[in-house]
Amino acid sequence: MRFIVRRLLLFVAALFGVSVVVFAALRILPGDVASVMAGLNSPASRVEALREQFGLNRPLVVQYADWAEGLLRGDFGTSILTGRSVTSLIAARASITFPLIVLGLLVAIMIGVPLGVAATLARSDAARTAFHVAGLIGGAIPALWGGLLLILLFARGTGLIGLFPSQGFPLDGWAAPGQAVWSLILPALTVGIIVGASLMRYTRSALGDIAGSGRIDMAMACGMTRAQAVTGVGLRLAMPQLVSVIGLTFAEMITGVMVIENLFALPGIGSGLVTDVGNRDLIAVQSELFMLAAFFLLVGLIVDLLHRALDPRLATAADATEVIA
Amino acid sequence: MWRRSEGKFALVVLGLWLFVALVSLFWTPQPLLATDGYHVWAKPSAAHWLGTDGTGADVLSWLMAGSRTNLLIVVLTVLFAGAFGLLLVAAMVARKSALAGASVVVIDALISIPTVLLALILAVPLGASITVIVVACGFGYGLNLARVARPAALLAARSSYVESALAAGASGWWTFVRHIVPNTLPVLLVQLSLSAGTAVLAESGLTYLGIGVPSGVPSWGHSLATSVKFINVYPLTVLWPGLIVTIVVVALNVFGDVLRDAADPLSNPELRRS
Amino acid sequence: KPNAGAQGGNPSTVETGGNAADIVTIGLKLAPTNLDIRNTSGSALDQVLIGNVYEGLVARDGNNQVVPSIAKSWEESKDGLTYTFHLNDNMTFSNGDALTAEDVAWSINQLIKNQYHDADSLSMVKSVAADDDKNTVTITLKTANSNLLWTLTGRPGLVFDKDATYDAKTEAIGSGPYTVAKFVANDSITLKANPRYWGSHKAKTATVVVKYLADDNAAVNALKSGDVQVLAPITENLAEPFTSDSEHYTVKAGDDTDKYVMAFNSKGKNTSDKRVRQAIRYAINHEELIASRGGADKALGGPIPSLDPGYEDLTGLYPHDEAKAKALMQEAGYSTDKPLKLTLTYANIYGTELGDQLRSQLAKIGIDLKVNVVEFSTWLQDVYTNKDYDISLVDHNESHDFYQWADPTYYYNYDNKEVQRLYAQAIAATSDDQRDELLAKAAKIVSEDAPADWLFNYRVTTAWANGVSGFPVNLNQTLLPLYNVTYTK
Amino acid sequence: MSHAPLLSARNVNKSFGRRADRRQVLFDVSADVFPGECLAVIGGSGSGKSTLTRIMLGLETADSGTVAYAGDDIRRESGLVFQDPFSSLDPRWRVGRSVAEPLRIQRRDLSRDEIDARAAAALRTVGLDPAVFLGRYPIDLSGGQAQRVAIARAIVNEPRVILADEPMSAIDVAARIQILDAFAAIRETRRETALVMVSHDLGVVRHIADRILVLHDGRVEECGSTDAVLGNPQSAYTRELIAAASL
Amino acid sequence: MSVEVRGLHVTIGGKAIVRGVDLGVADGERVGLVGSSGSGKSMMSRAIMGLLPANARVSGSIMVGDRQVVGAPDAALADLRGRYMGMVFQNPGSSLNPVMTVARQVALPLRLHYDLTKTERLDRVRAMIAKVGLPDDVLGKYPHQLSGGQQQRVGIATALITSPRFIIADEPTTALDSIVQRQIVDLLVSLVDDAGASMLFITHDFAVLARATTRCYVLDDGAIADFGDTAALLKHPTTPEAANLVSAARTLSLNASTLVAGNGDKAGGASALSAEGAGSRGETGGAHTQPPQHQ
Ligand SMILES: Nc1ncnc2c1ncn2[C@@H]1O[C@H](COP(=O)(O)OP(=O)(O)OP(=O)(O)O)[C@@H](O)[C@H]1O
Ligand SMILES: Nc1ncnc2c1ncn2[C@@H]1O[C@H](COP(=O)(O)OP(=O)(O)OP(=O)(O)O)[C@@H](O)[C@H]1O
Ligand SMILES: [Mg+2]
Ligand SMILES: [Mg+2]
Repeated sequence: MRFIVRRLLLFVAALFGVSVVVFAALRILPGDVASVMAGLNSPASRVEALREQFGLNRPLVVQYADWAEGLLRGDFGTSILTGRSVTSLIAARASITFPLIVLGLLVAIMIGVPLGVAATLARSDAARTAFHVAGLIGGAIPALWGGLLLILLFARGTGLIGLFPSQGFPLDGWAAPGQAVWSLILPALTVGIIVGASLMRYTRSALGDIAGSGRIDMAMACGMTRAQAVTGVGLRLAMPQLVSVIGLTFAEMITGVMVIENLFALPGIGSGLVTDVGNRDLIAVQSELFMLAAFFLLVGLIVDLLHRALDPRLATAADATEVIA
Repeated sequence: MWRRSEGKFALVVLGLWLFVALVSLFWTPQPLLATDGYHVWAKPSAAHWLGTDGTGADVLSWLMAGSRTNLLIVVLTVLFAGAFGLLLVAAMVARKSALAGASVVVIDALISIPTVLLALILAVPLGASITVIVVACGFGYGLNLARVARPAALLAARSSYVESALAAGASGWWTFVRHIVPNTLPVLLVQLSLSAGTAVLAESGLTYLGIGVPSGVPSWGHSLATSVKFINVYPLTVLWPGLIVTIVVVALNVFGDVLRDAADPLSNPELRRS
Repeated sequence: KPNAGAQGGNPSTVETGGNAADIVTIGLKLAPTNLDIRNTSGSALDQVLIGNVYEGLVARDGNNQVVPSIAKSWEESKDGLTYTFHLNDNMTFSNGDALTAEDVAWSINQLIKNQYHDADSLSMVKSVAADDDKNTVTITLKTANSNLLWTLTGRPGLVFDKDATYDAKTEAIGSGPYTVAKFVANDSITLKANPRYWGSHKAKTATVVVKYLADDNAAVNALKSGDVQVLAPITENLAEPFTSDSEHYTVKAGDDTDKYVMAFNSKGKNTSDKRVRQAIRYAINHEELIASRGGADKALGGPIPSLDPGYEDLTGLYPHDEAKAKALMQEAGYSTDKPLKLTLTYANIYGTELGDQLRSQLAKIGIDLKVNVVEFSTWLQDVYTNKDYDISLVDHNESHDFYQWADPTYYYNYDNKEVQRLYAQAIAATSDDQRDELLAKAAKIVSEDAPADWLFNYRVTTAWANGVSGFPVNLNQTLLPLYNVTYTK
Repeated sequence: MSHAPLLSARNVNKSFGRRADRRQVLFDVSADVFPGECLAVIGGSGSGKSTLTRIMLGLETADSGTVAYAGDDIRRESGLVFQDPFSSLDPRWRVGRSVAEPLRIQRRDLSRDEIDARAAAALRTVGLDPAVFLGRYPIDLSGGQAQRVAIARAIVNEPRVILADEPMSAIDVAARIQILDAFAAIRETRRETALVMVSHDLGVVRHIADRILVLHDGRVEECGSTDAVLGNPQSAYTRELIAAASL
Repeated sequence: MSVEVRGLHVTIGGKAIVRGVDLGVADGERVGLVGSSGSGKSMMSRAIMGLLPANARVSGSIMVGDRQVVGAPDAALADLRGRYMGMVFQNPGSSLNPVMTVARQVALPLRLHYDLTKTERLDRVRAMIAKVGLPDDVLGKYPHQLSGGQQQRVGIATALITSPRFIIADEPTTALDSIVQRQIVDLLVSLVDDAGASMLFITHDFAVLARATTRCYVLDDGAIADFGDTAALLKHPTTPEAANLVSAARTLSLNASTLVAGNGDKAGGASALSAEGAGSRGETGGAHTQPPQHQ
C-alpha cells in the first residue's frame, strides 16, 4: 500500500516535471506561430498583431500558469493554427496511433511469445540456432527499411503480392472499422515483427532462467510434460518480467511508430507532432508532448502495479529493492 | 572469441566497420563532396561500385564515410549510457536505503519516457545534430542499463564477498569498483551491446524524422532516409544502407554475447588458466 | 475562355459518360493547417480553396491572365484610379445566402480594416463601394496601380458571406462549385459539389478528395495502388515508373511561377562584396542542377518567370563559367586553398540534395559552404525576420512579386534606387506594354547586380491515371480549379 | 586464557523493519570473547546468531547496548568467514587476489611482493599449496578448498578475532575435517587469536569450542564451557537441541 | 514399487557424470544414497525421474515398476511422475512455485492425474496438509510467507498427495536447522511407511542416513563405491571412499554411539546396532536388489 501511494506521488511529481520541461524547452525554439501564420511577405505589424491576438506577448510564467491551470481542468487549450481544441486534435490522431501500437504489440506478442517458448523447448541445436538467428535479424532491421520491404512485398498495387493498402487511413476513420484495421495491418506488421523478434529473445531468456530454477523441475515432478511445464508454469513465472519488458517495449515502439506513420502516411500523433513543431503551434505541441509523456508514465505506473500484482512476493514487499529481480 | 563461428562473424563485421571508418577519413573511392547532376541514380559501374545517389554522389563513398559517423554515435552513446547507467547502479546499490529506494522509483518512472520524445524535446534547442541522438539515446539506454543490471548488482552488493571486503575496512566505492562492477559486467556488456545496436537503429529513425544527423553529414541513416523515397525506382540504393545497418546491429548484439562469454572467467575456462 | 491552360494541359480527350466515377482522389503535397484563408499564409490554401470553394471578384486562367469570375466585366477609368466591376446576377453562397455587391465590398473592406493576410497589397485602395441596385462594385485608388486586377485574383479579391458565422479555421462558406465536406488537418480535404452553385463552372464530379501526402514514397504508392488518381506534384525522378507505363499513366510538367531564389545577403559580411556574389552566379551550373532533378525545370536568369509580366530571358548574363568565378574569388582574396566560409540556410521542405550539390559546385571556386537545413519557422525567424544569414534558399512561388526587389527592407537587403524608381513607374503605368517594358528593365538591373541567383524556374510535374481529365497542369500549386476534373475508369 | 575479554557485548537489543513490520531479533544479549579462546554460538535458525556476530563486528549497529573491543579498530583486526564458501569469494577474482584483499585495503605500507608473500603464507597455514591455488578461480575449487581460502583471507592480516558464521554447513563431512584442521593450525600458530564460531552443528562445536553460547529466539539461553553445556544442559531448549542433533 | 537401475551412464557436454551405476530399490524399501558433493547423487535422482537436462546423454536401463524410463517419451514419463513417483526437493524455497498458493501447489499432481471435483481435491489436500503437521490456514498462503521447515512440509505433501509408490528425496533437510531436520526426516519416514511406498533418500549426512534408511549405496565420482546394510556400512566400511566418509562423520558426531543407533524408534533399526547386521554385506553384487526383510 505504501508503495502504491509512493508510486502515485512520484507519478504526479513526474507529470509536473514533464510539464515544466516541455513548456520551457519549446520556448527556446526560434520563430513562433504568428510568423508562420503570417508567412512570407507579410509586414511585421501583422505578425505583431497576431502575437497580441494569441497572447504570445504575455510573460512566460503567465502563459505557463494559464496552460497548467487548463491541464488541471482537463482542458489542453486550443491549437492556434488549426483552431481546434487540442483535446480533439489529440483524440483524432491517437485514434490512429494507439490502435497501431496495440495492433503492433499484438503482432509482437503473437510472434514473440510462442517463438520464445518454441526456442526454449527446441531440443535440437539446429532448431535453437535457427530461432536465435531469426531473433537476432528480426530485431536488427531498421523500422524504416523493414516497412519498405513489407511494402515491396505486400502493398496493394505496388507489392509483389498485393494484399494490403500501404498508405493513408480511410477518410471515414473508424466509422469504417474494416477498412481502418486493414490499412493498419502493414504498419502494425512492420512494428510487430521488429518488436516481436526482441520479445522472443526476452521470452526465451526469461524462460531459460526459470527452467533452471527448480520450479520447472517441481512441476514436471508433479506430472507435467516439459512443454506443459514451460508453457504453464514457466510463462506464468516469466509474466512479471515479460510485463515489464512489454511495458518498456510499448514506450520504445513509439519511435518506430513515428517513422512508420510517416512512411505509411498515417495522420497519427507521430507525424502530427513533427508538423506541429515545424509550425510552432506550441500550445498544441506542448499538450501533445505532455499527453504522450503522461501516457507513457501511466503505462509505467500500470506495469509496475501489474508487476506487483503478478508476483505475490512483491505484493507484500514495501519496496522493490527488497526483492531481487 | 575467434573460435566460435558467431564470434568470427561479429569480429569480422565490426573490424571491417572500424577499418572502413578509419580509411574513409583519408580515402573514399570518390571525393565525398563531388556531386554530378548529369549522372544521378547511376547504375553500379567501375567508377561508382554501388552507383550514385540523387545528387550524383558516389553511394559507396557516402556509406563508407557514414560508417565513421555511426561509429562515433555508437561509441559516444555507449559511453554516455555506460557512465550514466553505472552512476544509477551505484545509487541503487548504495547502502543508504533512502538513496537506493529513491533511485529505483525515479528510474522506474523515467524509463517509461520514450527516447524519441526526449529526442524531439532536445532537438528543439539543439536542432538536428549528433548530440541529440547521443544524449537522448544515452539517457534512455542508461536508464535501461541500470534497470537491467540492478538484480546482478544487488546480488553482488549483498554478497558475502562484499561484506567481507567491508568488514576488512573497504569503502563503499572500493567494493563498487572492484567487486560490484566486475560482477555486473556480463549483464552490462550484453546490455551495452544491445544499446549500441539500438543506437544504430535510432540514428536511422531519428535522421529520417529530421531530428538526427544534420544534412551534409554522411551517415547510414542519411543514406537510407534520402534514398527511401526512391525505393520503387532505384531499389538497390535503398538496399545497401538497410542491409549494412541490419548486419552491423546483428554483429553488435552477437558481439556482446560472445564478449560476455569470452571475457568472463566464469564462462571461459581459458581465462582461468594461471 | 477561362482556364484555357487547364484544358490545354490535358491531352486526354476521353468523353465523360455515364461511367465517370463520382469520386476522384487527388494527391497533393503541402497541407494547409487550417482553412482560414484570411489569416493563414501558405499557397496550400490558395491552391485548394480559391476557385473551388471561394471565388474572387476576378480570377486567373492557366496562363496567369485575369478573367471574369464574380464580376462578369469591369471598366477602368482613364487615369487608372477608378475600377467599376459589374457582377453576375443571382449568385448564392453555399449556405443559400445571396451573394451581392454588398458582400464584395464588405469582404475587401474587412480585409483592409482588419489587416488580413495580403492586405498590404491593397494599400493603394482608397475606397470600395457597392451599388446593390446596379449590381456593381467600385474601387477607387489613391494612385494608379497596374497590378490591381491581378491582385484581386488572389486572396484580396475573395468574396465572403457577410451574414454567415462559422469557424473559418475548420469550415468554409463560399460561392464556388465545391463545398468543404470534411477537413482533417495535415491529412485530407473532402470537397463535395455545391448544390447551390450559381455559375458556369459546375462540378463535374460529385466528390473530390484531396489527400496530402507529405512523404514522396507514400505518394507514389498511393498513385500506383489506385488510392489517388492524380499526383501533383511528383518529383520528376520519381515519376519514372509512370512515365514508362504510358498505357496507364500520363506524366506532364506544367508552367509555373516558382522561382528557386538563392539570395545573397546584400548587407552580409562577405556577400556584400559584389565579386563574391557574381562569382557564385558564375560557379553555379544551372543546367546540371536541372538535369539532376529530371530535366523538367527551366533555367531562369532573373527575378521574373515566364508567366509573369516583364519576363525576358536573362540566362545569358551569368553563364556557367568556372574560370571567371575563380578569377573573381581570387580578386576578392579567396581560393580553394584559402576558402571563404559561407553558410547556406534553407528550410527542410526542399530536401538535402540541393544543399549538397551547391556545396559541391561552390567548393570548386574556393567557397566552403556550410549547409544549414532548418525548419521553415526557424528560417522565417533567422533569415526572413532577422536577416541574419549569408545565403538563403527559398522557392518563391508567388506571382507578380517583383516588388521584393524594390523594397530595401525585404530580407534580401537589396537596395537599388534605380530599380525602385523603375518599379514605381511600372506600377503606375496605365498600359500593360509600358508596364512590362519597365519591369523587364528593372529585372535586368537586378540580375546584373547579383543579389541572388535564380537556380531555376520550378515546373510542377503532375502524374495521373489515364482516364482522368480536366486536371490543370499549369500553375497547379497555387491555382487548382477542380470543377472540370473527371475520372473514367 | 586471560581474564580481560577481548571483545564484549553488553545488553544488546536489535530490531529490524519499520512500524508494523518491526521485529526484535535480539533481546538484552551479552557475550564475552576472551583472547585465545574459541566461543561457539549455537541456536536454531533465525535465533539471531548471525545478527549478534555482525553487531560485534560493527557491520550492523545495535539499537541499544554496547560493544567494547580491547584494541584499536575491530574492522582492521578481525577476520570474517561466511557459511557459504563460494558466495564469500568474488567469483571473478583469482584466489590470490581475494586472499590479499584485506592487506590491500588495510596495509598501504606493504609492497606488492610483501603482500603476495603474506597471502601465500596464509594459504599455507590452511593447508593449501600457494603454487597451485594462488592463480585459481573459486569456481575451480572444491567446497572444502574454497572454505579454506576464505579462512586464509580472514587470517591474512593476523587478526586478533576471527568470526566464522556457520563456516561449514554447506560442505560435506570430509571437507569439514579439513576446515577444523585449518582452524586448529591457526590456533596453534597464533595462540592469542580468539575464534567466534556460529554453528548449529553440535558435532563440530563439540570438536572445537572452548565455550558455548546458546541463543534462542534472540535471548541468551545459556552460556558455559563446552563440556558443561553439552554434558549438562541447563535449559529445556538446549536439551532439545542436543537431542535433535544426536538423532 | 521397485526401481531397478542397470548400467546407467549419464554424460553431459562430454563429461561423464554417472558411470555405470547399478542400483535397486525393492518394494516398500527405504534406500539411502550417500556420497560427497558432486559425486552425482542428484543426477541419479533426475535420471530416475526422467528430469535430466536437455543436453544429457543417457544409456543403460532404469525400470520403475515394469516401465522403462530411459528413452521413454516425455508424455509417458509425465504420466509416471506425480502419479507413481514423487520427489522431495532439496531446497523448497526455490522449487515451490512462488505464484501458487499452498493449496494449489499441493493439489497440482491430483489435478494432473486424477479427475476429481474441486471439493474432493480440497478435502484430500486438507487431509494431507494435516498429515504433514501444518495448520489449515497455510492453504491460502504463498510459499514466501512460510518458514523453511513449513515450506519443506509443503514439498513433502505435494510429493505424497497422490500416494505414489516410489519417493525420491534429494537432500530434503540440508537447508534446515537440526530440530526441524529431525522432524522432517521422521515425518517422511513415517509417511512413506504408512503408505507402504518405497523411497530413495539422498543425503550426505550420516546421522540422517542412519535414521531414514535400512540399506544404502555410497556413490563416488559417478560410480557405486560401496553398498549394503546401512548400519553395517557405517560400522565397517570396506572401501576406502566409504571409510573416509564414515570416519569423518564419526569424528564430528556429537557422540559416536548415536551414529549407529540412529535407525531408532520407527523402523526397528535396533538390529542395526549389532555387528551381525553387516553380515549380509559382501555377498554378490545382486544382493542389494532383493527386497529387504521388513519388520
Ligand atoms: N537485514 C535484516 N532485515 C530484517 N530482518 C532481518 C535482517 N537480518 C536478519 N533479520 C531477521 O533477524 C532474525 C535473526 O537473523 P539471524 O540471521 O541473526 O539468524 P541466525 O541465527 O543467524 O539464523 P540462521 O541459522 O538461519 O543463519 C531472523 O528472523 C531474520 O529474519
Ligand atoms: N547441467 C549440468 N551440466 C553439466 N554438468 C553438470 C550439470 N549439473 C551437474 N553437473 C555436474 O555433475 C556432477 C554431479 O552433480 P550432482 O548435482 O549430481 O552432484 P551431487 O552428488 O548431487 O552433489 P551435491 O551433494 O552437491 O548436491 C557435478 O560434477 C556437477 O558439476
Ligand atoms: Mg545466520
Ligand atoms: Mg545434489
